[in-house]
Amino acid sequence: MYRRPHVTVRGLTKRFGERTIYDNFNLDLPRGEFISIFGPNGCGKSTLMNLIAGLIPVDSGQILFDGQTIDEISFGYVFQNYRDALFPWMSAWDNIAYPLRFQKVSKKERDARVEELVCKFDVRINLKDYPYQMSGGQQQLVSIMRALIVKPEILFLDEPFSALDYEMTLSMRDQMQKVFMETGTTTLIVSHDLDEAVYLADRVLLLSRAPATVVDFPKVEVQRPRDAMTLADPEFNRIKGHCLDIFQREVRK
Amino acid sequence: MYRRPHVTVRGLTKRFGERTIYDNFNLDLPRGEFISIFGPNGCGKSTLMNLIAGLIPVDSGQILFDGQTIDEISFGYVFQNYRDALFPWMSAWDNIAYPLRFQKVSKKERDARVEELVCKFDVRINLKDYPYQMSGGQQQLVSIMRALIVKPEILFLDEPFSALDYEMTLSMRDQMQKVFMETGTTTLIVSHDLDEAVYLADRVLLLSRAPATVVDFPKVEVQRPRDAMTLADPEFNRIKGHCLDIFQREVRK
Amino acid sequence: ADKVVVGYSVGATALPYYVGVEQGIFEKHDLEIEGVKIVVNSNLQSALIANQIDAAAVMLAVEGMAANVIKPGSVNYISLNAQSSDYRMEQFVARPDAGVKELADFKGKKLVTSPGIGNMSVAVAALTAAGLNEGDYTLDQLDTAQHINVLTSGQHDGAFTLEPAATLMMHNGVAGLIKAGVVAEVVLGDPKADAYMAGGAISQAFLTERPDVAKRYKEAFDEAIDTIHAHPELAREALAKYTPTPPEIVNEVPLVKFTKLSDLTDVDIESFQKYIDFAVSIGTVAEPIDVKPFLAKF
Amino acid sequence: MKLKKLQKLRPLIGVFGLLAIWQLVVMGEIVDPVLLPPPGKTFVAAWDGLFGSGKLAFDFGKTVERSLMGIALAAAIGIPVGVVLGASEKVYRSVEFVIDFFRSTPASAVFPLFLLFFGVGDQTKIYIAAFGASLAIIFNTAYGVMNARKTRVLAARVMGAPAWQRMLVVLLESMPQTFIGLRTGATLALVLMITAEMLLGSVDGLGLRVFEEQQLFNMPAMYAAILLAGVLGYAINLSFFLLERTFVHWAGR
Amino acid sequence: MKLKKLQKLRPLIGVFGLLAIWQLVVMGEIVDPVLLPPPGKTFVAAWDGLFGSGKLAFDFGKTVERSLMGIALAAAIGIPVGVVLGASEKVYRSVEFVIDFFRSTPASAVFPLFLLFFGVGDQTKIYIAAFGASLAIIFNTAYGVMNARKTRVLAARVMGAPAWQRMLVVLLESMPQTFIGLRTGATLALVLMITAEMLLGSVDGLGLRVFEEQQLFNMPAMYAAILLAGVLGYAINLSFFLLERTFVHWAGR
Ligand SMILES: Nc1ncnc2c1ncn2[C@@H]1O[C@H](COP(=O)(O)OP(=O)(O)OP(=O)(O)O)[C@@H](O)[C@H]1O
Ligand SMILES: Nc1ncnc2c1ncn2[C@@H]1O[C@H](COP(=O)(O)OP(=O)(O)OP(=O)(O)O)[C@@H](O)[C@H]1O
Ligand SMILES: [Mg+2]
Ligand SMILES: [Mg+2]
Repeated sequence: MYRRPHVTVRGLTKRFGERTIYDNFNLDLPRGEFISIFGPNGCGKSTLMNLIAGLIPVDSGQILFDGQTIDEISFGYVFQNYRDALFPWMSAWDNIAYPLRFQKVSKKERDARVEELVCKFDVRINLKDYPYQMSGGQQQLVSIMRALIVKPEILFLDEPFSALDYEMTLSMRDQMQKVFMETGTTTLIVSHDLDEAVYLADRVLLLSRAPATVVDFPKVEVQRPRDAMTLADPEFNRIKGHCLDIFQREVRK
Repeated sequence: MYRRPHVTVRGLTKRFGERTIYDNFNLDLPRGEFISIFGPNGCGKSTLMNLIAGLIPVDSGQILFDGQTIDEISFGYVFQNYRDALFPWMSAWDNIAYPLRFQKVSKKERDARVEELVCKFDVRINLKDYPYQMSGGQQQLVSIMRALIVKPEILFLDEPFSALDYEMTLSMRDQMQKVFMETGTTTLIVSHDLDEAVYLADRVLLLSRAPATVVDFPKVEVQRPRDAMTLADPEFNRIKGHCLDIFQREVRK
Repeated sequence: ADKVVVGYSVGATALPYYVGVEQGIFEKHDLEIEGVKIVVNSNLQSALIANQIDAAAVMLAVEGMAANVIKPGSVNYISLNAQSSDYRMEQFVARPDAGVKELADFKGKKLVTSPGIGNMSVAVAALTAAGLNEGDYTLDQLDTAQHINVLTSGQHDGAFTLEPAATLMMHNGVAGLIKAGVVAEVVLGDPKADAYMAGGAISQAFLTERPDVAKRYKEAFDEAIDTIHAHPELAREALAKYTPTPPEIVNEVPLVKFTKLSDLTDVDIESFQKYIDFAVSIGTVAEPIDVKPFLAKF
Repeated sequence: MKLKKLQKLRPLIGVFGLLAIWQLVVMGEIVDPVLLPPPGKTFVAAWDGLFGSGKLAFDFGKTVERSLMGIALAAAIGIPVGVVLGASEKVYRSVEFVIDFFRSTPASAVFPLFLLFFGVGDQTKIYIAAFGASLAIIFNTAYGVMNARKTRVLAARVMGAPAWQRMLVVLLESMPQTFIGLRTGATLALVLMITAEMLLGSVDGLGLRVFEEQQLFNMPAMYAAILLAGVLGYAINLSFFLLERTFVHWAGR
Repeated sequence: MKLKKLQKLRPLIGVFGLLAIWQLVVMGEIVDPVLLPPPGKTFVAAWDGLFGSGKLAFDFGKTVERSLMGIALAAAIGIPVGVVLGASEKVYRSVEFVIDFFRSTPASAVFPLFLLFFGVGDQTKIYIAAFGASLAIIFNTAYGVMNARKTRVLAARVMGAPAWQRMLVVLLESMPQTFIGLRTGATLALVLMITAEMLLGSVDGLGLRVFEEQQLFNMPAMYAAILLAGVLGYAINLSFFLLERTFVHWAGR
C-alpha cells in the first residue's frame, strides 16, 4: 500500500555555530505510520523533531505538510526535557487538560476526558500535585498523558519512557500501540532501547552521526497487535539484528 | 566476609506535606558494595539518596556514617535531573574538572585528569561546548564524568544512563564496573532496567511503593568482571527472576 | 589666616558674601573663606546647627528663629535684609491679558504662590485685605522656579512670587507687577516699611569658640554691605557671577536692603520683632520669641 | 508550634535594629538631637499626629490613596506592555532608548513637563507616580520575559495555544521578575508621590507634611512623617511579597 | 550581512520616535514652544554647550565621574550583601524592613540626614547615590538568589564545594537578576546624583546645569542638560546590557 507522505523534508540544512547537524537532508514521513528514530547521542534526533514542529528555524530547505500549513497542524509532543515543558503553576491534572483548552471543550468534558485517560493508564499519582512535587517518572507520565489527551495530527515522542519504571514502561508501550492502532496518528518516537524501537515501529529511521544522514529506513513487517510473543518473532529479531549491525557500524565510524 | 556498614539509616521518617515517603525506615549499606535500587516510580529512590547525601533534611531518624561526619565525606552524584545540575556558565570540560578544584589539584593536573577520563570513555563530544549546547545524552555523559573524576567516598547514580544511546549505555556499564573493581567505592545506583540493575549489583535493594519499605535485599553472587556472558548465567537469571516477581507483586498491590 | 566655612545659596540675598569674596574683603580681614553652596535654606539651617558651616551668607528670619525657639542661640544674625515696595522681593504679578490691575481683580482668577505656610499666609492676608474672600480665587503652591512656566502656559493668571522670578517674568513680558512690598503692608501696615525677613548668620560655636574671628568676619561682612551701597556696579558684577541671573536683567533685578546691625534703629528692631510675631501668629515659628538676643554681640 | 509563631516576628529584628542604631546615634551625640530627634520623641509626634490633634492620619490616608491609584495604573499599563515588549527582543531594543531615557531623568527635572501637560492638580501627581512606576515595571517584566526559559512557551505553541495564551505562559514564566518589578515600581510610585507632594504644592499628603514640618523646624513631626512613609513602603512591599508567595508557589523549584 | 548591520541600528527607532513625538507636540502647539523648545533648538543648545562656549561638557564629565564612583561603590557593597542575605531567607526577612524602609523614603527627605552624617562636600553626593543604588542592588540580588533554582547549589555542596564556592554558584545562578539590579541601581544612582546636584547645591554637574538654566529661563539649555542626563542613563544601561550579554551567555537556556 502506498501512502502519501505526511511530512516531506527537502534539502534541510541546520547548523549550530560551526557545527552542521543537517546538510541537505531529505526525508518522507508516510501518513499514519509509526516511525522509530534510532541513532547515537547528539546525532540530531531531537533537533529533527523541533525542526519539523517549527520550534527552531531551519537554515535552509523546506518542510512540507501534505496540503496543510504548519499552523493548521496540531502536534502532540513529549519533550526529552519533559520536566521543563510542564507548567509548574498548574496541577498535574490541569497540565494534562491544557491542550483541550484550545478545542472549545467545556470544563466538564475536559475533566471527563482526563478522568478517562487516567483510568486507562491506571495512574497512581495524586494529580492535584504540582509538577515540582512529583518524582521524575511521575512527571514524565504526566507529560505523556498531556500529549495523548488530544488527537493530534502528528505525535512526537522524544525518549518518552526514559524515566518510567519497569512495569510502567511495558504498559505504556502497549498503550501507545493501542492508541496508534485506534487512531492511526502519524507518530515519531526516539528511543535508545532497540527492542522498544522495533517493537513499536512500522519503520525504523536509522540516523548516522552528525551531520545526520538516513543510513537505512527499514520496514518492520510484523503484525499488530504485537505482544510479549513478538520478541521471539524471527522477523522482529532479523530487523533488530539488522538495525544493530548498522548502528554499530555507524557509531564506530 | 562481613563488612562493617558504611551508611546506617535508623528510624528514618520523611514526609512531604501529608504524604509519608519513609516511616521509621532502617537500612545498612555495606562498605565497598555496589547496590542497585529498584522500585516503582515515586517510591522514594531519589529522596533516599538526597537524604543520605544531606541535601534535604530528615523529619526524624538518623543517618550515620561509619566513624565519619557527613562533612568529611566526599560524594559523587549523578542527579536524575542531570540537566539542572550542570553549571551552564562553564564549558563541559570545566564542569567535569569542577570537583577537582576542592582537592588542591593544580590546573595542569586537573586537565590531565580530565584528558585521561575522556580517553578512557572514548567521548566524542566537543568539551568546549556549554551544557545548553549539548544534546540530552551528551549532558548526561558529562554529568557522569563529573561524578567519576574524583574518587569519592560514596557514589550516587540516579538513573545515570537513561538518556545514553545503546552503545554508550553498554560501554558505561562496563566502565562503571571497572571503576568499581579498581576503587571499591561504595556505590548506589537507581535503574529501571532490571538487567542493568542486577548486572552491576552486589545487592539489589527492592523498595515497595511509598511509604517505602525494604521488600528484599538479595545478594547477587555472580563473579566479576561480568560481561555479555553473564546475561546467560543461571544465577544471574535466577536473581533477576526473583526480583521481577517481587517487584510485580509489590507494584500491583 | 583663619578659616571660615560659609554656606551660601544662589540668590541675590547673599550678595554681601559674594562681594566680600570678590573684592577681597574677607582676605583683607585675614580670613580664609571656604564657600559651600547649599541651595535649600533648611539644609543651610541644619548645616549651621550641626556646625558643618560657621556662617550662612543668608538665613531666613523665620527659619533662624524657629531654630532658636528649639535651641536658643543656634542662629545668630550679623546683618539683616529688609524688603518693601522699594526693596522688592515678594510681589504679586499677573499675566498682561488677565485683566488684573489691582489685587481685587484677582476675583475668580487662578493664582500660584511660592510654597510654604509663610508665603501662603501673607498672600491670603493681602488678598483678604483687598476684599477677596477664600473661594473667590484659587491659590496653588508651587516651586518659585515653575511660576514662569505656568503663567506662560496660561494655567494660572497671576502669582505671588519672589525675585528674581518676578523680574524675569516682567522682562519676558509674561507678567506685569501688581503689587510689591506685600509683607511690609500686611505685617507693618505700610508697603514702604522695612520688613526684615532674612540676614547673614553665624553659628553658636563660631560665636563662642572663636569670638575674635567671628568679630572679624562680621566686620568684613559690614564692609561688604558698605561696598554694595557705595559701588552698586561692583555688586551687580558679583551678582552676575554668582547667581544664575540672565545678563539682560542683571541690572534690573531689585535688591533687598542690606543692613548692618550697627545701623539698626530701635524701630527697625521692633519691625523685625513684629515680623517674627506675625510668623508666630500664623504658626511658622512655634513659640513667641524675643529677637534681640539673637542679634550677635561681640 | 510556638517557635513557628516566633518566626513570624523575625521582621521585628530589623525594626528594633534600626531603632537601636538610631537611639545610639542620638545618645552618642554623633548628630545634634535637635536635628535628629530620638526615636521616642518621634513616636510621640507620630502618635499625636495619627491619633491626637494632628492631621498626620489624614495626610497619610491621602498619600496611601493616591499612591495606590498610581500603582494600580502603573501595573495595568506596565505588565501587559512589558510582556509584549519582552516577547520580542527586537521590539524591545527599538524602544529601549525611550524607557532607559525616562528612567534616568530625575523626576524633579520632568515635573515641569507634567505640569505643562496635566496642570497642578492631584491628578498630575498620580500620573507622575504612575509614569515612573510603569517604566520600572515595563523594564523588569520585559527582562523577566527575555530571560525566561523558552521551553514552556514552545511547549504551549506546539500544543496549539493561540498567541494570547502563549503570552500568558510567558507572563507566568516571568512572574518572579514581574513581582520584583511591581515592588520596585510600587516603591518608586510612593517616592515620587511624596516628592511631588513636597515640590509641586499640595494641600495634603505625607510629602506636604514633611515639607511643612521642615519649614516649622519641627523635627520630631518631620521624622514622624518620614517614618510613616518608610513604614508605608514596607507595608506595600510586604503585601506584594505575600501575594507573590501565595501566587508564585513554584518560584525556585 | 548588510541586514545584520542594519539590525544594530534598531535602537535608533526609539530615538527617532521620541524626537518625532517631541517635534509634533511642539508643532501642534500642545504646549508653548517657549516652555518646551523644539528638538532642533535643544540640539543646538546641547552642541553649543558641549563643543562651543558652554560649560555643559565639563558639567557632564563631572556628573559621569561622580555617578560612576557611586555606582562602583554601590555594586561593591550591594552584590556581596545581596548574595549573603539572599542565601538565607531568614536573615533577609530580618533586615527586609530596613531595606524596604529606606527604599521607600524619598531621597529629598533623607538628604538632610546625609548632610548631617557626611558633611556638605561632594563626597556626600556620592554617598547618597551609592546608598540608594546599593539598596536596589541588594534587593534585586537577594531576590535573585532566593528565586534561583536550588539544584546547582546542592550539586556544588555534594561535590564538596566550600561555603564561598557555593556562594559563587548562587551568585552566578542569580546573575540575570543581579544585572537587572545593577541597572536599576545605576539608573537610580544617576537620578540621585542629578537630584543632589540640583537640591544640595553643587558647583558643577548636570543637576546644577538644569537648576541654573531653569532659573535663567533658558529652556533649550535646560532641556539640553536633561537630554544629556537621559542619554547618559541609556549609555550606562547599554554598557551593563553588553556586559551581561557577553558574560551571562546562558540566560534563558
Ligand atoms: N542550542 C544549541 N547550540 C549549539 N549546539 C546545539 C544546540 N542544540 C543542539 N546542539 C547540537 O546539535 C547536536 C544534535 O543535538 P540533538 O539534541 O538533536 O541530539 P539528539 O540526537 O537528540 O541526542 P540525544 O540522543 O543525546 O538526545 C548535538 O551535537 C548538539 O551538540
Ligand atoms: N518537593 C516535593 N514536594 C512534595 N512531594 C514530593 C517532593 N519531592 C518528592 N515528592 C514525592 O515523594 C515521592 C518520592 O519521590 P522520589 O523522587 O524520591 O521518587 P523516585 O523513587 O525517585 O521516583 P522516580 O523513579 O520516578 O524517579 C513522590 O511520590 C513525590 O510525589
Ligand atoms: Mg535528544
Ligand atoms: Mg527518582
